[in-house]
Amino acid sequence: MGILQKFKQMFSTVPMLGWFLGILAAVLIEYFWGYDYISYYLGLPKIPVLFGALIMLKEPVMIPGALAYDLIVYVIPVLAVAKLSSFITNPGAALLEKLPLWLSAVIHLVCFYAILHLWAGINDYRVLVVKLTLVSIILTVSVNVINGYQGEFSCSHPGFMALGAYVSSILTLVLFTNDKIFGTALLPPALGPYLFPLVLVAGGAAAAIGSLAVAIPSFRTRGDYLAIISLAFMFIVKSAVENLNIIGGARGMGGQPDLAPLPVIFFWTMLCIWVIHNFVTSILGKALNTVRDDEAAAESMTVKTRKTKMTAFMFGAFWAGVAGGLFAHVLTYINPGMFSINRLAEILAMVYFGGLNSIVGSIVGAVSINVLGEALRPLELFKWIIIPLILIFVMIFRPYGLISFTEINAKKLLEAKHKRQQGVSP
Amino acid sequence: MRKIAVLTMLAFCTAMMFSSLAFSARKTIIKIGINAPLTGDIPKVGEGSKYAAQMWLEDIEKAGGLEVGGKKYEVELVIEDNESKAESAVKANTKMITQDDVLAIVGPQSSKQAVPAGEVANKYKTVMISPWSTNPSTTLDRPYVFRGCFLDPFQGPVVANFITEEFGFTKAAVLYDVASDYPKGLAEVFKQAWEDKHGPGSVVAYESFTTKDTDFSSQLTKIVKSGAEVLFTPQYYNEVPLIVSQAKNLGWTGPIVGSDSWGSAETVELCGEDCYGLFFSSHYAAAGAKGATKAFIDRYEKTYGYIPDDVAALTWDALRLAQQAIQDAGKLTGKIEKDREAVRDALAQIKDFDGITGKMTFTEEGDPIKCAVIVRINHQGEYEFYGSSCP
Amino acid sequence: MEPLIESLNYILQNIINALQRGSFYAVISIGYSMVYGVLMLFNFAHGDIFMVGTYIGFGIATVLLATFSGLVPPPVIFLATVVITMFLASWIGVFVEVAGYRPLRQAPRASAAITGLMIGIIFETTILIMLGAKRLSFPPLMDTVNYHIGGIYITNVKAMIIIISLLLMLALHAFIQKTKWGMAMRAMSYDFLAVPLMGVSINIIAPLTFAVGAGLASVAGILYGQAYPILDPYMGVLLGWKAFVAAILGGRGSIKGAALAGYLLGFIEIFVATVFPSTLRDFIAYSIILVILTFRPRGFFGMEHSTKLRL
Amino acid sequence: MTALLHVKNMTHFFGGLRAVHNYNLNIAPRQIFGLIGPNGAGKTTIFNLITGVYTPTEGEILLENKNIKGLETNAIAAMGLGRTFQNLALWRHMNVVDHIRMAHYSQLDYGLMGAFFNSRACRDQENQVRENAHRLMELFDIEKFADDLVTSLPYGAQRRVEMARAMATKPKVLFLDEPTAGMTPDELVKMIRIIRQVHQDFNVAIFLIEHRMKFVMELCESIQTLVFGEVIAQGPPEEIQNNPQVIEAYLGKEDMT
Repeated sequence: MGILQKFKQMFSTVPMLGWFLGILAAVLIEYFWGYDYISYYLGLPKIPVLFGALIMLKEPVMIPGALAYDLIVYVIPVLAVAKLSSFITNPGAALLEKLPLWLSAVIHLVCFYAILHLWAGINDYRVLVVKLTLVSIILTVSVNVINGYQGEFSCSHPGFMALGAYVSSILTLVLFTNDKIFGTALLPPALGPYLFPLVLVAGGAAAAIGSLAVAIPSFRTRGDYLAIISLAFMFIVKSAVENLNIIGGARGMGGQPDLAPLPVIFFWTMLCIWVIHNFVTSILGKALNTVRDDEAAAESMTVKTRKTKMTAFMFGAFWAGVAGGLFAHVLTYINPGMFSINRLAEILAMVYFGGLNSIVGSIVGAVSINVLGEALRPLELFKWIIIPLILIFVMIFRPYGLISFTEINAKKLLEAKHKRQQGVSP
Repeated sequence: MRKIAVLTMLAFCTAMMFSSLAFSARKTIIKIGINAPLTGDIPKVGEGSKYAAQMWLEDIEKAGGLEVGGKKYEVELVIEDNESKAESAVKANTKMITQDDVLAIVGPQSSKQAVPAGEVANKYKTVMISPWSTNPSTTLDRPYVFRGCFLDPFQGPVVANFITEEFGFTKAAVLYDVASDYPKGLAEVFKQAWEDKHGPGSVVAYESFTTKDTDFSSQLTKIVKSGAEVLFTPQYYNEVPLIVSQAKNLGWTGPIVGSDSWGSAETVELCGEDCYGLFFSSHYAAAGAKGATKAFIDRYEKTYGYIPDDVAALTWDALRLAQQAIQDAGKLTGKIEKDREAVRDALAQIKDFDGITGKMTFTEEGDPIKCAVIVRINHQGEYEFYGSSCP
Repeated sequence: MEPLIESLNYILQNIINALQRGSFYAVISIGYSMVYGVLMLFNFAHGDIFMVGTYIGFGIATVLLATFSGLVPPPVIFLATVVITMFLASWIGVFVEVAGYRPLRQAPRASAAITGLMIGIIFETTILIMLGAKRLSFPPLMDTVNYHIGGIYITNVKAMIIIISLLLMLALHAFIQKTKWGMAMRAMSYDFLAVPLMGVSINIIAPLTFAVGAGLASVAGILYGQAYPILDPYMGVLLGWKAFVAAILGGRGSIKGAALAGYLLGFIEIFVATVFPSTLRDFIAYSIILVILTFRPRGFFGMEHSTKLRL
Repeated sequence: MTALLHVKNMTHFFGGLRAVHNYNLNIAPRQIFGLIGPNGAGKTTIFNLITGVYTPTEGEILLENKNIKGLETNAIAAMGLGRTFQNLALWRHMNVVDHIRMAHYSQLDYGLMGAFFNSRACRDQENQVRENAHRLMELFDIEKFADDLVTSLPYGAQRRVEMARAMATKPKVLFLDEPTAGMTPDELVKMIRIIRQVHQDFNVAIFLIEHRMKFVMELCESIQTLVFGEVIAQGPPEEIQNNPQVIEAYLGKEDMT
């Protein structure tokens, strides 16, 4: 405890910018020396892709090597650079503080993306994992709107996702590719990247419209009954898609153009987080909480509960649709089986693991479940014992999830941390 | 602070020391990726692929490595679980190609994973051989993707022809899983082929269910009522016994015919006597096999305790194809991109490859031209060769 | 006259089919419904408890058949299998309650639901690790005899399934109505707090409820093994979700409702596939459920109360 | 007398059961009006009928001469009918300041898009609401709890949060459902003071249900007595206090605090 406390105190003067600089240093070290020198001398076959987790589980003899790699490439540079550079990053952060918050946040995000891009770019497998994780973040945050903020138990998200995925796939296939089923491209494929946002929005809108099938009964139906309505909705969407041979039915639909590179997905993820954050911290969004905690009181306090419920569903479904669209264009293949019970279990796990009523929690949940899922891959079957066990422990010790009822405070996150604050904040 | 520094240094040194044990200079190792469904809906398929691959590796190791261009190389298998999910198969392929630097990939088995995974393999210009995927789009327009089996559009007519010639029936019923890609595709092809032969409406009942269903009584009642003479059901080994016994209990007396998905030893084990005397089309017939095929079957049975499924045999063939292609490539440069391309070219050139599931030559698309076998389940519960049909 | 009789037979045949299918849904969803009624929990592990119960039944049946076959008449073996399996399986239920749900009694219900889901996955994986990927075939506990009565086919197994399910439900009904434990359960489904006042601890009632539910599920598993004799570790997943639908459709804590909804689900599935093209079965079946709930938002026997997730 | 809130011949049935019969009410601006009656007399039902939780079977309800019968509760509330609840109806997972902010819901018009993209209108209005919320919290002496979860507050403070929340909706008539239930004498005195202050500062009429006679007698200008859904007496406190019917039906049975 003592060491931890000391440790924490030591680094309490490092602003976000400092951490970025530290990570940047680590990534640069990996980029330039990772393959040729460090991993070579440590006897590793290659740069360990997910901090060495895969290789450690597969070949225990590599454990020290992989750990040493992590230490040399990540831990030491990050800590050292972050700490040592604080004399320059703190004034830097102070300078940024003078700018409007949004500008400062955008600058930070751009820095963050640049580092992420560099890190992921070392290996395409990393890129794929990062892409799917970002899509999961959108999905998880959007579920949290309904299951966390609004407190329903909705099981329909795979259905919403499927709607978004199929609608956006059909659009891109019709518009930008020469497809067997839909004929030649209607628009020059070069336009694809520019119109892709519209395609995603269309996918989201389709999901939002579909969500009315769940939202409208929700005026009358409460809690548990809504859970089965939404479950029925999911099965209906799946069955409908299976029966539509024009879009491939059970065979699935492939050949989507590769319109979702990392920057695009990153942009949409940040947009999603920003919009949902705005919404849930505004009074209109807080109305969701009032409906959850006491609907009668909400009504008496002038809250339009029907509109609120409808908004929550359509809003959550919209982002699930966007996530579905991105998902389809990352994998460039979808089939109805992807949007079924398994997906539902995965989504629920991410949301409840991360934390209800919290965007930060959802991000944590999505990232941890995705990374765990990948990192434990070498364990094969045992992975499916370890992940559930972790989840059960989290549920027992933190019933609302790891980080619940917490919102992002951008200002506090980005501010400069001067030495004199040390005494004030423990 | 000092304590931490000292600790860090110590940890670092120990790590260096330990890892020197594992240390070996980067030498060229031939890595073959196996993308198999070890968990998920069809773990048995994954197990078969894994076992076949391990047997293959054993052979190579016994020979002291794989000889390419006069030099022996160590061979390593990278077995990845795709959880029977498409996105997992894509991840597994990406990982094997970009992280593990595999030279070629064998798998995934089911089309719903092979189609998206093939896209990845093709993008990274890495040879992928799917042993079991019969969906045409797996290899379509993908020069780097091959398969080890025939396609649905070939198998459907084979079955239709066989039934017509063997029994002389004109009215058929089909029962298939609408949510699963393989049965659905094959059911459609069969229906088409049957109606081409016997005129529209000759498929008198075309019934479906959904994956994981176990009760087919309403569909079978419909089929019995429709007056069909034969029932075609391209289902997997876990559904066939249920379909057969329920059909019998509902008064079905005609023959039931299946497809290559029946070709698991478990079909008959689970089904018992109900299945004796039924026919299905397949890649190979285990009972009465000769030569290399028999050797493979015997060895597999000895090691793992059961007769290999067709998946195992096809995986074996796919691995041997990959091996052949690597050897044909002449020499390995150690530059993985170049070697992959050489392997691809060599694989496309292979003519009349003598596999245990038949002779194979690849078409432009990377599909083998090979014969289908009609198998009869005899009264000892063995899969007996009954006839064959070649394109 | 001929076609009329024929179509009448056709309908009757499908009613029998639906009764068999519905019996499973009913028995399984009753177990689900009991937990739901007493503890207000979604027991998402129930489908997998059913699966484990079936595997236990498989083990017991195999052992008993190997040792006593020929020595004892088949009905005795059958009965012994049922009794032993029920006993063992109910401990699985108790285990799930104690390990997974008890620590979460004060937590939001959704969290408990997730725990259940995870316990289910652990069960599936454990079975897969222990028994391998091989599917198992449930040994027949009696010889199938197929009766052909005026155009209708019915096997003795089918008849037995329908009858035993009904008997089980009646027995359960008596248990709930007549015994002290049953009454405590009923009381608890009215009011969570009333039971401690009656001098019965929730820490006894809750595991008991799980035990009864698991016992029922395991009997359903044995019957299931007779009707659909192929076991795989994931067999409980879909059934579990369908039981979830039936239990809630039936109304909170209503055994009658759950049974009725179970049969209804069986009938919907069978008859939709009979009347419409069977490819559309799920689509139509779930649309019917959606419509039912839109117009009857409290299920069949649901009590007037507004339950929200206790967040 | 021009009534602010006017209820005429309101009757309501629950199933076949008549809960309220021929109920009439006139509340003038700035009037404090009391409703007393034994348990189960239908007092809260009357509140719920007027505030739109239930729609009365018969009768009419006018607020400032506009019909509000049959409107949704939130619309009625937005028109100027604020209320508190008998058993606190606070939002368990929300802190105090958010409670007060939430009650400004109907006064916002920046729209959903404004909320999503944090438009200028949204920021301006939200800031204004925040200011107003702090003013209200100061007034009700709950400023120090601003960032605490309501469930962690002492009981009296929770009551005050509810009052402040109701006031944030800018009501013309404030309905108080047993505002002193479960309070200690200290808190009670504080409550009386707060109600007086609210009455003065906000210019509202107040309609309250109460059990504690002393409290009603002290505050109200006019009182109705309800028994089995029917008004048996109406008038100023002294009159009610001495009405034999009231004494028999109400005071005789319930013990008076």
